[in-house]
Amino acid sequence: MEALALNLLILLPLAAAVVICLLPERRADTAPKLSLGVGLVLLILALALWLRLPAAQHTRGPSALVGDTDCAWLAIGDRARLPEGGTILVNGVELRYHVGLDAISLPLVVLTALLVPLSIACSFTAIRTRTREYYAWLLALTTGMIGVFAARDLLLFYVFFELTLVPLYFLIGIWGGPQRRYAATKFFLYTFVGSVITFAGIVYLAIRAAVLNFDSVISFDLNLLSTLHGLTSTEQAWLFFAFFCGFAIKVPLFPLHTWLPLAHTEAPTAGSVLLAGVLLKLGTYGFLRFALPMVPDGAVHWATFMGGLALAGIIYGALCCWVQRDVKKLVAYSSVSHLGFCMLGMFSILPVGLSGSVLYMVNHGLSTGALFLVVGMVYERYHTRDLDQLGGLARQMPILAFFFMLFALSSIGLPGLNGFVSEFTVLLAAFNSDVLGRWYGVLGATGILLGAVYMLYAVGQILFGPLKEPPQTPDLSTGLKRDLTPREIAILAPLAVLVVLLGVAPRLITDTLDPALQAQIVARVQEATQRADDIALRKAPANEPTNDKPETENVKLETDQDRAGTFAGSYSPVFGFSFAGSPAEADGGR
Amino acid sequence: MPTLLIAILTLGAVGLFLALPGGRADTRRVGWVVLAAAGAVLLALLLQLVPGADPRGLFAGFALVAVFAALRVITHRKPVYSALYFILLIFAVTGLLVLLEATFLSMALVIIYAGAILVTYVFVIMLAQQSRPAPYDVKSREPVWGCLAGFLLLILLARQIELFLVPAQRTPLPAPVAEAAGTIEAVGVPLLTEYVVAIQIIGLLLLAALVGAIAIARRRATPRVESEGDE
Amino acid sequence: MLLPYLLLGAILFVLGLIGFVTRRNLIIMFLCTEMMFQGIILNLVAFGRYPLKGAPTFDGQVFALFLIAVAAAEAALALALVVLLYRYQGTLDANAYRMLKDE
Amino acid sequence: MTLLADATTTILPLRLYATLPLWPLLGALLVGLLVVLRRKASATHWPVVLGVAASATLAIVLFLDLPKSTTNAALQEHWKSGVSASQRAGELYAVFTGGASRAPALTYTLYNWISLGDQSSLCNQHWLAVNFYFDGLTAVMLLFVTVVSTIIVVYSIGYMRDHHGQPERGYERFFAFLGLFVFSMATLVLSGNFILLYLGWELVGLCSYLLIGFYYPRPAAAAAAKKAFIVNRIGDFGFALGIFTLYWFLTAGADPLVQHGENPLDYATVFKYVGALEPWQITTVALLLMCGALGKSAQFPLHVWLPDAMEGPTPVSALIHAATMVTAGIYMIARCTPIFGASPLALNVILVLGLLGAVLTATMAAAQYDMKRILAYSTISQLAFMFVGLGCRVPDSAVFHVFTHAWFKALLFLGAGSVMHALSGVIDLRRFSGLRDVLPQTCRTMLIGCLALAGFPLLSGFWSKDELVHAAFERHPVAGLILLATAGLTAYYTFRMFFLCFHGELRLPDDAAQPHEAPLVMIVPLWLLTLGAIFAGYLGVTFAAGGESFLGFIRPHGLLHDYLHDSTIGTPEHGHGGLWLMYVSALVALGGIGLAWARFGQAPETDPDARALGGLWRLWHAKYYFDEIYDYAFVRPLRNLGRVFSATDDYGLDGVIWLVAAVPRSLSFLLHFLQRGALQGYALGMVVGVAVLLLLWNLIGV
Repeated sequence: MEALALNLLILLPLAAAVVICLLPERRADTAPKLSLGVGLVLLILALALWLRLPAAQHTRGPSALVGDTDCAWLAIGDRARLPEGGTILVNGVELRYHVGLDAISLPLVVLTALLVPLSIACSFTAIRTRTREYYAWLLALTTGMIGVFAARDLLLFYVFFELTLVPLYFLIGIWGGPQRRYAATKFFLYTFVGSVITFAGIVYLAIRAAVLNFDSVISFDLNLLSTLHGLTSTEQAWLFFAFFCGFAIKVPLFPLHTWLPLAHTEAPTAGSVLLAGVLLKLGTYGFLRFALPMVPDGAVHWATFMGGLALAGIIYGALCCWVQRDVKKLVAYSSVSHLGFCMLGMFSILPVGLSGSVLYMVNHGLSTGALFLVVGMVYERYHTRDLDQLGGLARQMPILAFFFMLFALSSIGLPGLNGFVSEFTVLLAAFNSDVLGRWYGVLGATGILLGAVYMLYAVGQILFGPLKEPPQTPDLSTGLKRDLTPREIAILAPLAVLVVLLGVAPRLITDTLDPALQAQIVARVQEATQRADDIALRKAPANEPTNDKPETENVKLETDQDRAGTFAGSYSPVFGFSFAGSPAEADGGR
Repeated sequence: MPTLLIAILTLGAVGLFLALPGGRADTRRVGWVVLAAAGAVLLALLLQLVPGADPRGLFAGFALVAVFAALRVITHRKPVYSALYFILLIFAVTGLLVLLEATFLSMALVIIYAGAILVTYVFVIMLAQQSRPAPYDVKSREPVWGCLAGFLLLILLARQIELFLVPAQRTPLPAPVAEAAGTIEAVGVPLLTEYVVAIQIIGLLLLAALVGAIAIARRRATPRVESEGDE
Repeated sequence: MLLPYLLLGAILFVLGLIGFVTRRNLIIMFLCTEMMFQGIILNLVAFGRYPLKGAPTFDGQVFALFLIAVAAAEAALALALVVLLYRYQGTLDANAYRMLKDE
Repeated sequence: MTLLADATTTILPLRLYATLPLWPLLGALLVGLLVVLRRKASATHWPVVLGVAASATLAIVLFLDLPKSTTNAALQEHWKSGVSASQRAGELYAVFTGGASRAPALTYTLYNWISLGDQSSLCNQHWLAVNFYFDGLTAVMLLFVTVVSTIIVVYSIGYMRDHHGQPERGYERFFAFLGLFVFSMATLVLSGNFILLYLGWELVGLCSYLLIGFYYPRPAAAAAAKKAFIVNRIGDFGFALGIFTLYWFLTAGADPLVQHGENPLDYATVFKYVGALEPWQITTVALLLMCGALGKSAQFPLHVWLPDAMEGPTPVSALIHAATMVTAGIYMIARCTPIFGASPLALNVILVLGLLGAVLTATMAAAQYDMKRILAYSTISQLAFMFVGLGCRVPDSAVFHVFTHAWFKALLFLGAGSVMHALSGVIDLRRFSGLRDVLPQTCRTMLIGCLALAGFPLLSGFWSKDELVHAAFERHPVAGLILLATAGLTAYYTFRMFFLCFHGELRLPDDAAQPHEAPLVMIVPLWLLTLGAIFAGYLGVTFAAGGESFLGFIRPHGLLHDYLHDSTIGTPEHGHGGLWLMYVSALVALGGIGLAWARFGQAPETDPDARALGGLWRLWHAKYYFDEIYDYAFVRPLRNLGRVFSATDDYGLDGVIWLVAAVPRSLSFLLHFLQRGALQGYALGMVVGVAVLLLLWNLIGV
């Protein structure tokens, strides 16, 4: 059942996207409702999986997977017949469709499943052209986002990771602001170039893993790669760099962030919400899930550098915020600052920092996503986001003012709201970290000061002061009211509730998260820290073949020399691709 | 041999250049003479290479017809004739396929190509028929570069084929194929077992092409309408 | 035995190529692509009949069959396009269709 | 009821007292609900009034119910004796860990809030909990916080209406924020660990922001609100670092001080282990924590926000910026006596900052015309007195002064509010005078408030201030003299304000329609506070006939000091030998009042001081140009840095990206000439390409 739910979670939006594309012209107005329905179904599914998590952890250990699905997807290479029938890959590359959610990815999936219906609902009045396409892209994006978090196979992760680019490219490029083409292209190229390098790193890592494990089949399995031993420290440093290229751009870390403000400014509200709420987390999640456990020595080696970049991002982003006139750009820069915190916590290499970092991802998704929603609602009415043209809206729109204030306060880490818990733990970790150290904590803490400065500047400009409205506004022609409509309140209310709830009860997440982090990541990186500490005494760690593949003949990998004379060589095709059907058949009795 | 081959092919290139539509009628005639000379020498060369007595003459004949038909297809100024020469080419190739003991395939070729595809072509040509030869049929486009590049490619291909067949030449002739060679059964069994997925895909492709062709042809062409920009 | 067929195939292929490049009539151009297919079909079947190693196989013929199918698909689409284009501008001159150019 | 009985627990369950902060919050939420249900505004104060009153009731009961924990006399000795700080710290540590000698403070844990790291391994299980801590300090703080708040909330019912009794716009919002504020302050005071303290700390900052910005359409109010929050955050920054440092020192290393199962930031844990830290560590922590206190208590150099905060409605000024919120800094330092007491350096810094602040702000107060601003500066000055007390190791006296100050300062603010209410919002002393006949009740209550502030004998301010001055003298004569002089100045400026307002001829601003005495709902709270201003001081003194006593019947050190004994552990006994000082300071106060009478008794229209003091007066009037200095020294540079960064982003970083992109772009520019749109041209190119590849293959001979 869990597996079914998870696969539905991944594939249902894609199917819905296709259906919406095929809707006839005269039924086009059902597209928003249909996609909202799908979004709500996703939310229910995600929550159901979330509820199953504690039980799963209880019975199957801290890194238990909910909705584990593992089947062969693509296998390229030589196959051998098994005596009992069926074939097995003995030499080549194996890509699996392996999905499952553990305590680290599940909060993010729930976050995604929450933000998707909200961003669908917020587009009802904002999107008036090419609606079917719009919702189809939005749902396709959803598949990508959930798939990324659910993937347990590195290549599958990469596929979903790239899959998120295309829908967002169109969402920005078609329904964006005046500079949308440029913004979309910049966003696409920027992130794509980085992730290509990451892809090279992934492939290298997988090949090396096969060699180190004496395995002739190249596998991208997450568990396999996360428990790999024997990579040299130079390799790890380079591999970390490869991961860095893709993920740091996505996060985005200072100085690679320049695509973000533009993309946010030009994107439609829903695009901004999902971009800030979920897509930026792909980068941080990538670091946490892959860079840390797969190349722990590399991560430790680069930790101070990463911490430095994170700090630079915190301060730089915050100061940039302060002088923005476009409120959306301001919130975008605040994301740069906030994700700096997230990275700072992660590279403190302390349990509390890692836990805070994941919490930060969720919290940032909630509060910044909500801020973008609020800004979008203001924009829909006033057709401007210029801080100098707006003012005193609190009197016009008290409900909006309430929500805006709440989310702004959450964003600047007011205790009692969600932002505080993660910010505090992250800074505490940075401060206490042996890898980073005091000054990282001190400088990072200036972020809480600067955060208040810019956020209150924005709040003050928009909500306070004498009333300022651009001429001929608010534009209520689309059926909006002066203050928020019930639909808009319904969009913001769940976020508001969560903002408070996670502020007073962060253990809703951390109780399951902490053991999972400990089992999967903390242990790995702390080993590496130890190694870095007694580098003089370092011995090559023992090779522990941890994969449980059946021991068929260990065929030597085909080398370049063997491939040299293919034209004159064997005529029979070496690579026959097979579309493997059922997992049992392809696994060959695993 | 290589120099000879290069010389022949260069000659062929010059001939073809002259024979392509565009020049005056007499230069085209000169071109044909040159082409014929080159073809003759090449044929002699090829025949030298074909061992055994029996298929030699047949091969030579079919090859000659094929090359001649091909040349006419690309040099003729009237599209209808080009299409008709193409049918000739098909028949020549069919003959060659029979020589290669691919009887089923040869029949399939005739039926599909000559029977279906070319008929379509002829229809379309009729549809776009103009009273006088169109200017674009009379004058060819960059014949120098085309011929040069094409024959350069041909020379290189020939050299490559030769290079890689040299060791193969020493091997004895392959055993004659089985009785059922080239029959429907011989081709059909692998087609429906080993290549079953591929054939499904091909079927899908054909279907898609069909749908696409209908979709394209149904569209009402509105001349020179700028695509809708939302900038 | 293989060589003459391969050479002949190459000649047909290249002639088709030259035709494609030099002739301006769209229909002739597509006809030339069909000619290139003929060269390749010949090539494939010859390889199947006289493999470099081992006994003759039918793989070449099967591939040729696929090729024919592809050619048919291509012809259908191409001719539909040609008809459309002819309706669009009243000419079959390839030089008249330069929409691929960067403005 | 156990009034300091020798019991180990309270009679009523702690669970009940732990709900104390929740009632006002509940009230605030109810107001929100009423707003959602679109009830009429005029009755929306009830939930908050009841909630705050419930809190106040609980606080009074708690004050009566709190058991007396056994105090270790040995500790007193350590503090009084002249042993070095580190030695003392070590012994303190021994005393704390010795266990039995000190009754454990009562703690009630609600739930575990934030996990600190690895919960799966057994050796390292730490939480940040939501727990409450009940001791004498808490009880005293809660007592005045909730009671004064209740009075002010009641007063607001009358104040937040216009002349026709119609509620002002935002009436509901105001009461909701007040409820939220009392909740925050009570949480701050009740919290049992530093994180919950920080929560209250920030939440009162938030409420202050919201309430100062209550009249948000006024740009000045919006700016003041922002300023208050941000200046507070500067202090909080230091405070947070202090907490981090504390956590680091307590948990760092292979063998951390904090043991398994102990929550590292609980007061109980911290105070247990703080003695084992190195002196430099304690000093670091103390100085960083002090930053927080500077911000929250508006002490020099972070005092700039408080005067601006007077943009809020007057009850807010009374509640937040006089009686309660600004006392949080004093409370925190008093609470952390085990930390601060072990760091002489930190104490000295506090002392010096306190002295500086007291003098600076008192002089500023003497040159203002805005009644509320005068009171605001006076608040800062009085808080600085308390800082001096904290720096002189008499936290109990500081808290005593906090206690008395709350009553009379709230009274003064509410009195000023009454004046404002009568004059339709005019508060500039130059525009009116002689109001004593128009506002008789206000005038009388204000007079008592002013006397209390000035340190008139037998009123509450006298007792507490005198203790502080005495402690300063004991510490160093210069400090004592400075404080004494400031006390005189306080009396002077207080009565300058009083005379300018109530004496002289009746003058009214043109736009004030019909000045009238406030309604009963405002007058009664004024009189209640007046009672407090008179009698609150007697909780801190003992009646003792004859002998060494002031005027023959009163001796310092009373019930309140007993209460604070355990929390501010190690405070020396005092009151002995300071009697002469009481007479001196009484004289000084009278002198200040007399001087004010001489110069302002007739409420002259032009300020005699301005002429007499010239440039110095202008400097005072301009608040020593602190705002301008800060603006030029910090705000503008930072904002310009932001501009530079933003420009860097647009041109620098993006420029680099642009340069990278320029390579393929220029290449493609060159290549685009090849793109002529002719299909056959492309095909030809392909042919040539394949040919070249083949040629290469041939030549290289792969």
